[in-house]
Amino acid sequence: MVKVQVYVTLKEGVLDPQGSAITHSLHTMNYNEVKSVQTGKYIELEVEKTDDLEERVKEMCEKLLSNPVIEDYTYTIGEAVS
Amino acid sequence: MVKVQVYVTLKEGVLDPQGSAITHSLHTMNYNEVKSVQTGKYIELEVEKTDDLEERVKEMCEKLLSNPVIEDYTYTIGEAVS
Amino acid sequence: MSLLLEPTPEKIKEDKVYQEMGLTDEEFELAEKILGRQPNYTETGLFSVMWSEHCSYKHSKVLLKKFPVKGEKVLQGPGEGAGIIDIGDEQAVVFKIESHNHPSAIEPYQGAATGVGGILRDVFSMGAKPVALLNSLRFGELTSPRVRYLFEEVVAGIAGYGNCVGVPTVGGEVQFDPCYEGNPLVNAMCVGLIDHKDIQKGQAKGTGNTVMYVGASTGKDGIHGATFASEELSEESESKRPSVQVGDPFMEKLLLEACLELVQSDALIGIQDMGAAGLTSSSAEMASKAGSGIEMDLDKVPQREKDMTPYEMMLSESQERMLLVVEKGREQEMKDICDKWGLLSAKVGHVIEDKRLRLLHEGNVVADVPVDALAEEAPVYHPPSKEHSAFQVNQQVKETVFHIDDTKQTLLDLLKQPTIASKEWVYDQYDYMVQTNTVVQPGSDAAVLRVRGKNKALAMTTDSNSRFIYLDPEAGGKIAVAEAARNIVCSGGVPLGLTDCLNYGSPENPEIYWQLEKSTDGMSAACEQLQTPVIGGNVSLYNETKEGAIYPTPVVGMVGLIEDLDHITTQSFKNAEDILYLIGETKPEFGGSELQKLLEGDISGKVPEINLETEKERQQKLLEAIRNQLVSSAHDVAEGGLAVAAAESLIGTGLGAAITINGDTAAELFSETQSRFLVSVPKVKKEAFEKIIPEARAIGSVTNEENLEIYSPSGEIVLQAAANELESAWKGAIPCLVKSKD
Amino acid sequence: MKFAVIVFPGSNCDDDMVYAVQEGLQEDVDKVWYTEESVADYDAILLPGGFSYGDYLRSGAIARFAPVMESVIEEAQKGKPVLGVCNGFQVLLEAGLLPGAMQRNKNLKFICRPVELKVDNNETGFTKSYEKGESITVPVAHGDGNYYCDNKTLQQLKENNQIVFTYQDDINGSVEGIAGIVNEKGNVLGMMPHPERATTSLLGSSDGLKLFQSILNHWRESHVLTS
Ligand SMILES: Nc1ncnc2c1ncn2[C@@H]1O[C@H](COP(=O)(O)OP(=O)(O)O)[C@@H](O)[C@H]1O
Ligand SMILES: [Mg+2]
Repeated sequence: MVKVQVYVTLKEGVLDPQGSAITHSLHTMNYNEVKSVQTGKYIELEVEKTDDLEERVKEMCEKLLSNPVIEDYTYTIGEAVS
Repeated sequence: MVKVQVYVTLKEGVLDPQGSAITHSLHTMNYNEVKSVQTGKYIELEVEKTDDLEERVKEMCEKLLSNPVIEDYTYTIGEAVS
Repeated sequence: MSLLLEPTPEKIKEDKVYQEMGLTDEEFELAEKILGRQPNYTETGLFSVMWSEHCSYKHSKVLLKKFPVKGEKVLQGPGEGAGIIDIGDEQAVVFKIESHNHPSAIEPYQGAATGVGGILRDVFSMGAKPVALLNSLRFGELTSPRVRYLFEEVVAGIAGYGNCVGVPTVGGEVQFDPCYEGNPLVNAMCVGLIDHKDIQKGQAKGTGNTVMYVGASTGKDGIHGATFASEELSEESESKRPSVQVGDPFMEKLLLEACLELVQSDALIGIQDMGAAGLTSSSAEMASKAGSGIEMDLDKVPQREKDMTPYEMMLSESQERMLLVVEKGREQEMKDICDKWGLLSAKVGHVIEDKRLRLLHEGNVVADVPVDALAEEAPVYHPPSKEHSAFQVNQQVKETVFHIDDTKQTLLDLLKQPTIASKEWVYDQYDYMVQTNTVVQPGSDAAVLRVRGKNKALAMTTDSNSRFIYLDPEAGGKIAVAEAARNIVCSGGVPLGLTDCLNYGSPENPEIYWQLEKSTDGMSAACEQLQTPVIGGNVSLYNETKEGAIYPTPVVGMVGLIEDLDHITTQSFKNAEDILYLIGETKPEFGGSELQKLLEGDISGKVPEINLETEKERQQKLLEAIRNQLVSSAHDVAEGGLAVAAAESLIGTGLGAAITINGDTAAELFSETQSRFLVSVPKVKKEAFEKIIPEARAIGSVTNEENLEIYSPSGEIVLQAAANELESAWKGAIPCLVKSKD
Repeated sequence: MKFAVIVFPGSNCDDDMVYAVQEGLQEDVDKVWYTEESVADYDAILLPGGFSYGDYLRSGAIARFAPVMESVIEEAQKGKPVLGVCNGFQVLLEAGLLPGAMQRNKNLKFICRPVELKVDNNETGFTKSYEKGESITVPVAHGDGNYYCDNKTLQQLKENNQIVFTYQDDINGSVEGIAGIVNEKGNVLGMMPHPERATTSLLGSSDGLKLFQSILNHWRESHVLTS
């Protein structure tokens, strides 16, 4: 088994209303040192190791895990676990 | 400025309906090598560097960015950037 | 593109840069003539968006002029954000429908969400409180995974936006046909309530008055969205696509509340939302309508991104923004309200006497264009028109005679057709109750909302049967309006007027232009006859892919007034032993019907006839009977014919029906002959009812047994089905299709 | 009796709550803006439904830090009746006035429909006008109504009789079908279904009205006793 971590973030220029709301809230809580907040998704997969692992992870990211119209993704493929 | 990356995931034992839905979809798309999926949030902060940076980041995570009843968090504090 | 990289005026002409923005050679020449010089990059952008089909209606203006737009109660016809109709008590109803087809094809969730946002702003910029949302959706067949994705995401987007803003989504329609496969339709309608005294206009009056910007900051999203919406969808559009606009319903809610407070102040002179072509269209239109001009300093525009050029700021379609004109010296009053709601506001310019749109940036004049040229003087086209080849072919097709062996199975199959099947899966996701006025929830002919504090209510619906319109645009156009009015009447309302969204293929194709012409002729005739003026609408052309154009789909959004809460009627049966009446005789008319589609896999032939006088008379009489409280339930007979109408009326009531038919089985059960109603009437009201509608034919009664029984005149069973069987076919169809993955 | 309806940016059932008190009870009610510092002058505090702060991050997470909440928490601790409906419930959870947390509905979709509830506890100041075990129809409208708590908390809820309403059918995946709970003292009620939407049969049900009547009756009783 391999642990795959996928990070999905909004493409540059795409509005992130959630990020703005969090920034605003942190400011009212006096965390004024925070200049900006970007929100995204974090997805952790447990995958059986195959030869074309990376290729298939990419495919999953493009087809399902991210929405290529507004989102970018990155991933890391971890060490094999148990 | 420092980039802080926060990952919020569900506590162990808390059901993740979204994760199950993604697993299911991946299986119907024939990615049967995927055994399980956990979803979470990824939050990126741009923060002015202060001495008590880490402490304050922890606070923000505990007070606002995660809900300790169901969520765990981890963070990484990046290199200072421009 | 940074300012330094923008092509020079010479380059724009030489390299025909304007063509990429959607201007033709002739249009560019006209712009040069208007300016008396060569337009720079920003100015070329202004012309291109304002002269896009989406903003200028250059291919449809001539046709729109034919719609009847006047009526005793019309307070505002086409020309403002939304139309307004008087409903008495110094109150009025405000409504409008708009398309968001192209954005939804690319990014269905955000496309649909921002469509809802846009139509809400059209209504609250008139000063009205939005009280209801409706929609009209068209997709390909749910058997395709891409279509299922579009369907699920569009519905989620509508829900996500409307629910958050707190305006109930109370009705709409969804149909499925292969012609929408690559080009779904997403039309959103908003209905608002207003006191006469609060009615606002989008006008920039009074030289020296201040132009204020309120709401979200301007980003690079949606640049050239209006132009994009004015072209066919192709593989290229993927790459040309403007960066997608993401909706922020929370911001919209704040903007809505702030606007409702702003309009209470007499410091506010004019207000308009920044919709398609954003800052450009709002400023040019407000000035043009007022016979004035506007000068804006773009450095003052709140910007989300660094180094935005004038071109980008003017063409951005960032959502949740409004432009105000405010009495000079009273800007602070406006700002205070915006501050309270946590909204950005900025003085960005002022009204000038010169009828020009003049833009400053970093101290330079970067555009100086006559406002009328942008707003009013777009070229108007009279494209060639040619009868659609399918029309004559279909007129010649012989009526098929259908012989149905298993009537029950046919009925169940019809109930499972996604177009007929229950849309609960959809409206379960919409908050249709917030504001606590929804008396008739989604699922009946029209949604009904009480007017709080008064003994009256509003009925509303969206309708269109594009199969009929494809086969016969003129008759189909009449049917679309008539059916909307039937739905209003069945719920106890007088139709007040309508808004329409004209969804078609490319008008540059003469056969499609012909469809536009004929169907709007049909609609106009029906509007005249039924006294439902058109108070506004929207045109969406170029709905085609390389597989071809969509069926012509003019969607009708109609609102009616129910004068007494006691008149509210639904389609559901109420009491056992009520007498069932069918109003209107039935003929074997199957062209474009659900039965034909089911059995033959396609549509063809002549559509059901429609006689508008008969239509009007029956609607009036039915309404009279309802107002005299003689009717327990009323339902128009539409897709799937009488059998489907009866099934829909009994499902979920714990009651059943026993009906005797008289004539050809297929026709009696499934024909889609127009202007018919299925009505249930308490026994004691029989005489009074028959006096008002003598031609109504008693066909049976509501029963206590939970099943549908249909008999021949000789008493033989023609069809028998248990209510729960009907219900599970009807309710299960869409959830089942959505879940199936292949 | 004087009610406060707290208005956060993004609340959208605030007016409905006001109408429920005005039309349903004919009692006084004010909308109290989220920046206000005190709600001490009110006899009961209502947190309405909606999407405070767009429900961004987590429902109720940001609203919980609104200035007015300090006073709400204080009054709650003093024993004043506090009712949170839908988003209001989520705010109470985030604020720690009630145990547990909300997750997305198990079908991941927003659901809006009238549902059948069971009144499990009719001994609170919010439910005295109901019968124990009574079945009532009240609408829900939420995307995040899937109530979660760990086993220990669940045991406590049961032992203290804190579960007030349960769904008759599992609509959203909530632990044990929980639709509404009170705090240990019984003066803070959070519930996902909207009683304010069920105050007249014209809109389909008037079963929610008894909840407001209970609050009023309870207040009158204690008021008579103390004065
Ligand atoms: N199909 C139509 N029927 C009647 N009026 C229409 C139609 N399409 C557009 N209009 C009217 O033309 C005016 C301009 O429309 P539009 O540009 O869509 O308005 P907006 O700027 O609010 O989007 C509006 O008043 C609208 O009601
Ligand atoms: Mg109907």
